Amino acid sequence: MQQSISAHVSDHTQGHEDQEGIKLLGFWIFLVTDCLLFATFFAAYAVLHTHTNGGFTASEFNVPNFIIETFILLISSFTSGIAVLNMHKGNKKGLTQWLIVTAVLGAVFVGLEVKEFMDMAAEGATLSQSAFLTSFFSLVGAHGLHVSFGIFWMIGILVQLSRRGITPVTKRKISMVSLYWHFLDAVWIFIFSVVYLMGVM
Amino acid sequence: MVYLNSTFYYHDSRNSIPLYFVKGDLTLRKWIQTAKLSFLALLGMALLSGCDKSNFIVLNPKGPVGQQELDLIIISVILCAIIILPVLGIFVYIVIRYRDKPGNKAPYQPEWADSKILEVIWWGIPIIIVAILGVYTAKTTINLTKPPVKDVKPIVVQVTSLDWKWMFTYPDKKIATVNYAEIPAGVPVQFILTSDAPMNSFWVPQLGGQEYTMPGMAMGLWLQADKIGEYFGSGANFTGKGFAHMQFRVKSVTQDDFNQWAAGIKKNSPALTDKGYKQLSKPGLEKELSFSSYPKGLYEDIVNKNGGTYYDHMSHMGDMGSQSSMSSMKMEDKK
Amino acid sequence: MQNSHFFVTGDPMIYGADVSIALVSVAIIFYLTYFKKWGWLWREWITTVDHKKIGIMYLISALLMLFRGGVDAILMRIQLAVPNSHFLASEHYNEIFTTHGTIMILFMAMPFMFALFNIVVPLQIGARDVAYPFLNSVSFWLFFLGAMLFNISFVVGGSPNAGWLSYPPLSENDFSPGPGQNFWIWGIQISGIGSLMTGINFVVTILKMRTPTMRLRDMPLFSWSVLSSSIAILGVFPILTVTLVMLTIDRLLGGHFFTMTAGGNPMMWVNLIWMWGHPEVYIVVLPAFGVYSEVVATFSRKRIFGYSSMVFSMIAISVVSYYTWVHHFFTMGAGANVNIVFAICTMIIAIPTGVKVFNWLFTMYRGRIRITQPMLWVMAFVPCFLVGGATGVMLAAAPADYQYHNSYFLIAHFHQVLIGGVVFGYIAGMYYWFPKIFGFKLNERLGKWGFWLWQIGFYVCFMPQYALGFMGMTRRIYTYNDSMGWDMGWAPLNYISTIGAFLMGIGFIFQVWQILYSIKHGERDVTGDIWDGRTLEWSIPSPAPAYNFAILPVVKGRDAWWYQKEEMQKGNVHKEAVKYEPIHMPNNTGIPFIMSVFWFIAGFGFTFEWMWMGIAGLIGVALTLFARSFQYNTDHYIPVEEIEKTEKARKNYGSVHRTAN
Amino acid sequence: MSNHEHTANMKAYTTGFALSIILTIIPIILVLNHLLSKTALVVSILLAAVLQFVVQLFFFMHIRDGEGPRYNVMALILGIIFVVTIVAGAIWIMSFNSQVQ
Ligand code: HEA
Ligand code: HEA
Ligand code: CUA
Ligand SMILES: [Cu+2]
Repeated sequence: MQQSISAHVSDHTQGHEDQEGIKLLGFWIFLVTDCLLFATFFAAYAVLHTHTNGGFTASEFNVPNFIIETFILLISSFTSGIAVLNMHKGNKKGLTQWLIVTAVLGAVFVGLEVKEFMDMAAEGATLSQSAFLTSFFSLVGAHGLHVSFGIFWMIGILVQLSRRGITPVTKRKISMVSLYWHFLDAVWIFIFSVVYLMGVM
Repeated sequence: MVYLNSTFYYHDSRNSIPLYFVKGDLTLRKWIQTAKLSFLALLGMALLSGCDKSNFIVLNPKGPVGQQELDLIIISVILCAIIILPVLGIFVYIVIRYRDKPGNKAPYQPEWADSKILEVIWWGIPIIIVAILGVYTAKTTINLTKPPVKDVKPIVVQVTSLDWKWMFTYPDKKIATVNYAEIPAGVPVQFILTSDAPMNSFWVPQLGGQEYTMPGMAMGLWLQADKIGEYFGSGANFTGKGFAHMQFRVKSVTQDDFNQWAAGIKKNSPALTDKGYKQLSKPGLEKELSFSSYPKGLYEDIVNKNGGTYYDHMSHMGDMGSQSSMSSMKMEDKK
Repeated sequence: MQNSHFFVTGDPMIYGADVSIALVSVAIIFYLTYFKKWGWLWREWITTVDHKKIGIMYLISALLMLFRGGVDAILMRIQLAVPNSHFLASEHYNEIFTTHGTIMILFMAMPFMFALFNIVVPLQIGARDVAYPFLNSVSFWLFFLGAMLFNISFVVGGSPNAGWLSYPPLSENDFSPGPGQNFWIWGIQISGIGSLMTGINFVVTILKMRTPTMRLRDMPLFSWSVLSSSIAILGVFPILTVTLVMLTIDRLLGGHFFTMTAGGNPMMWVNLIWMWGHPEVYIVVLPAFGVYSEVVATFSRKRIFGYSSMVFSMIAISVVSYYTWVHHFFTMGAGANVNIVFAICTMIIAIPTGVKVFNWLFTMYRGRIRITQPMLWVMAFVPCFLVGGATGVMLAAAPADYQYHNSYFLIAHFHQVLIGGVVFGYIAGMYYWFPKIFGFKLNERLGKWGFWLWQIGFYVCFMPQYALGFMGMTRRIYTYNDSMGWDMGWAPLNYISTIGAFLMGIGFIFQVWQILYSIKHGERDVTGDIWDGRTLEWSIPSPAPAYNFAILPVVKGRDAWWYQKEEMQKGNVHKEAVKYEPIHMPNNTGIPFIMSVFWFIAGFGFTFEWMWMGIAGLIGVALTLFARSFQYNTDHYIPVEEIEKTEKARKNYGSVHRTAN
Repeated sequence: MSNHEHTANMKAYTTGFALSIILTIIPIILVLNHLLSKTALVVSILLAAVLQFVVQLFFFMHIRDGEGPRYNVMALILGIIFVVTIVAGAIWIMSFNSQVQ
């Protein structure tokens, strides 16, 4: 009696199906640790943001640029959500298209950020100019690197999707990447608020 | 009290190595000699030096700050002992009583694994002890932020740790010393600490505990010697190659002697110039030095160039003569 | 970086090390080639994803690193034995205490801990594997190659010398140029990422992979300790990663996080590194607490006392340890209020820790204590940790700490908790689970020699250091002069301390001998339950089969195997024919190793500031990740016939799943 | 987890999207027009950010999905506590706003 129950339950836990759920939980925990990573950069920024060494200060940020960046990232978070909706509906074409839109928006975001950094550097506001700029470039750059990584990841998934279609594995991978994308959007909200808005305030 | 002789310090130019580091044969002799001695040490000398209370300089304070810290140390030892010793006793008892040997009559209750009463006891007692110790800790912490005595006007000594030496500047007297400091006995001394090198820690055990010397910051440390004497001081936070040689001497003398000493330095010693400071601040070792004057604003410049401008409270660096005590009061009011 | 400085020169000891490392490498390569073992090494070990084998590799690395760190310790103690000693020059001494501290904590205690995680947890919770076997292998190889990167600094480029937590600005380019400090950063960074992954892996393993009938509240305490330690890992290793990245940015890209110039703030480092560093010491001690709980219960033949408060106190320790980091810099003057809050939080840790001690004592109380090797180490732990913990509480009284800080009093405190708490615990764990891992027991007689030498050596070495602290001796000084040595009384005590270090060293040699001797002569474990154990790992053969459990065990409460045995004795167990099913297992893979080698290459490149090499390494890492993501054949099934064959080979094992009511 | 009940649907996404746009625009307007005192401004910016974070969690990341023990929620709560500790702790300690000893 006991025996058969245990055999049944065990198949459920150790079988393929739940393996994907386990991976998703692990990824979620990873995201939480990633939060702490950003928190540490934030802490450094909070402590060092007045240490400007007589150079570039937070009030000089390019306002239109960061506002546009913010909206682009917000929209891309939305489009990645739509992609997931399509995935649940089993619509591979919609899924692919919306993923591409998301990745492109992400690329535009990164492009704008690179432009912002280059403009600042051209004015002499480089990473080695002051502690403030070191902490600024590190915090915002860490986010930018995350976004760039996300774009490559999406491309990889798109390739797999085209080869294999919507399977439990690709499904899990897409859920992960979209979770990751929303997470990066959430981090950006804080960068936008604490670094940029409070900076130009 | 500890007597310090001057062989402590390097003799000639900086970066040179004292004799006993070079001469191998000398060291070999010393090894043998020490080995012999140490056998004695094993038998008796450890005990002797152990009984020689004066060697335990932390436990033998010569001023109110060190005394308060010693009081706290004693309280904490007692509070810990109250619980640790009985637990050790119980442990020994249990191990002996419940050993698994044939014929052991002691009760055996393999399923007994819970007791509300016991749980309450062993959560409760440590909580009480921690609470008591916490209160004493808080009291002492706050006390030590204030001058040890209220009715005597404090003096200010600025301390700068360098690679690998200590510079003391006296804003009231406008004199400077290296690797030794004199202070008047019975007078609270506000040491104001900074560093023009990696951070160190300023520690004179018999006067009281240490505090970090940090680049760009000017932190206050109240100390006071009750009687005249000479005290061992050292850098306590690692700063690299020459760190092991960063001992200094603090000498407390009567107020008159102190004034005389300062006047003597003013008269007889060379001035510390900008160039001289630059030379002094280069990595290397230094013997004891005295200077009749130092560049105006030297200390403030040191703090500011290392980032002091970013900390508003750091503007009170003691170079305000008699005002210094007031400014430090003000700092306290602020918080 | 000039090439002339590539190889460390100038010191006979280093040449000696160069030569012996070269000789050992040649010998290993010769052995592997001559006996045609390369393929075996690759197939059985390097590409393995079996948690038991990964655990063994962790264990071997940890013992090697204990040796390396121990040699460092002996060298330091020789240097300090007498005043004015010039056995080691200042720079060399500084390198040695830095590598000693770093290696002992990050490359000895951590892998020792992960060895026990890997070996024990799946067996204890009735699982066939960890949640992410692939990631587990990545973690190991990251740790291993990170540790190797750190260790080669001894012969190539020079070792770090700014202390085990490398405070800036000393550790910045201005004061520590060159590769030494970079080795420290990258060695820790790479292995630290591995540790973070292990943390995630074991949290999920414990939450999700338990045999379905095991509720959390039935889980053995060692597994609970792993859970609480892993949670702490998740909470603090990201901080370490970022803090190291910041120092890298300063050193490699000219940033100013912690520099003296351009507004950098070295104090921020102190703050951040201890946010990781303090919980880190509890991360390593919590699993040791878990070991004590298992060993005490087994060898007292009694249920663990106060199970729920044991669990609660571990979780409390892992969370409260997040709020004590400032006690490492009370003397930084962050303010009376800051010091008071953190002093009290620190003392609060003593409360749950004390509760654990009392519960261990009352587990023994009215039990029947068998003094076996693991139990010996547990009994040595109790007094040692009590005293070390009490001196910790003394340190926590902030104003008193102004007098202890950075003195030998502190050195004595942390060795007492690190050795008495962590090392004793892991050694006890090693002795306890050794038969389970290898199928034989370690020789008792040699073990006793090792034990007593360690015990006597420990107290002879570290008790005098408390006194030295009261005499004003500060840490990290490579020498002291005659005046300090004789007039101030430092020399005799230092000499005694050195004798103690040698005794511990000899004790360690006995333990190595013990292991080698027991491989041939050790008592074989034929039952799988050599200690009369209580938990599931003792219900399967030693060593455990690849799939651990042919059928997932059914658990009805704590100490499942103990009660199962009782039932069997009462004759309540009816052997039924069991029907096996194919078991799903992950495939071996070389990707973790290859990826870690790329990390090594990247770390090495950045260490020497050869950007091309660093970036090439990182690209390699990305490519292997990508390759993995396209790998779909990652697992296989063990067919029923094979399971039947294996299970038939075991004769008299009882097995939990055979319960029938 | 993803295989069970889903709160993901077009309506939820659109609502979430609209909310986050609004919560972004409000602080922008407040800042660019200098509408509030400094403290009030900081508080409202942070408030908007936190609200938007909550919106992301519920409307986009589907924190409520799944069955059984909500380990993901627990992890998140612990994570938030740690994040607050790191940032607030660092700011508090590093402010050095008083003289000690
Ligand atoms: C495994 C490692 C480990 C463990 C478990 C501990 C445990 C503790 N440590 Fe220790 N500590 C270190 C490793 C560890 N430490 C290291 C490595 C350093 C120095 C790093 C460096 O600078 O390089 C250090 C430094 C250190 C400092 C900094 C000192 C300084 O730099 O000046 C302090 C200060 O508060 C401290 C306190 C404590 C306390 C209160 C505990 C408590 O957890 C102890 C609790 C246990 C008990 C108290 C015993 C049992 C309890 C009872 C029987 C109950 C009742 C008892 C009482 C109420 C007293 N430790
Ligand atoms: C788990 C951690 C751990 C462990 C196990 C140890 C173990 C030992 N430690 Fe260590 N120690 C630290 C962690 C640890 N230490 C840390 C973190 C620091 C701070 C570093 C810093 O300041 O940055 C430190 C610092 C430190 C110092 C202070 C240095 C200084 O500040 O100047 C000293 C000095 O006595 C010391 C001694 C020892 C000794 C004698 C042992 C012994 O227990 C070692 C025993 C083991 C062996 C000896 C291994 C076997 C060796 C052999 C077989 C070789 C041949 C043997 C013979 C010739 C006899 N340690
Ligand atoms: Cu640290 Cu000021
Ligand atoms: Cu600590």
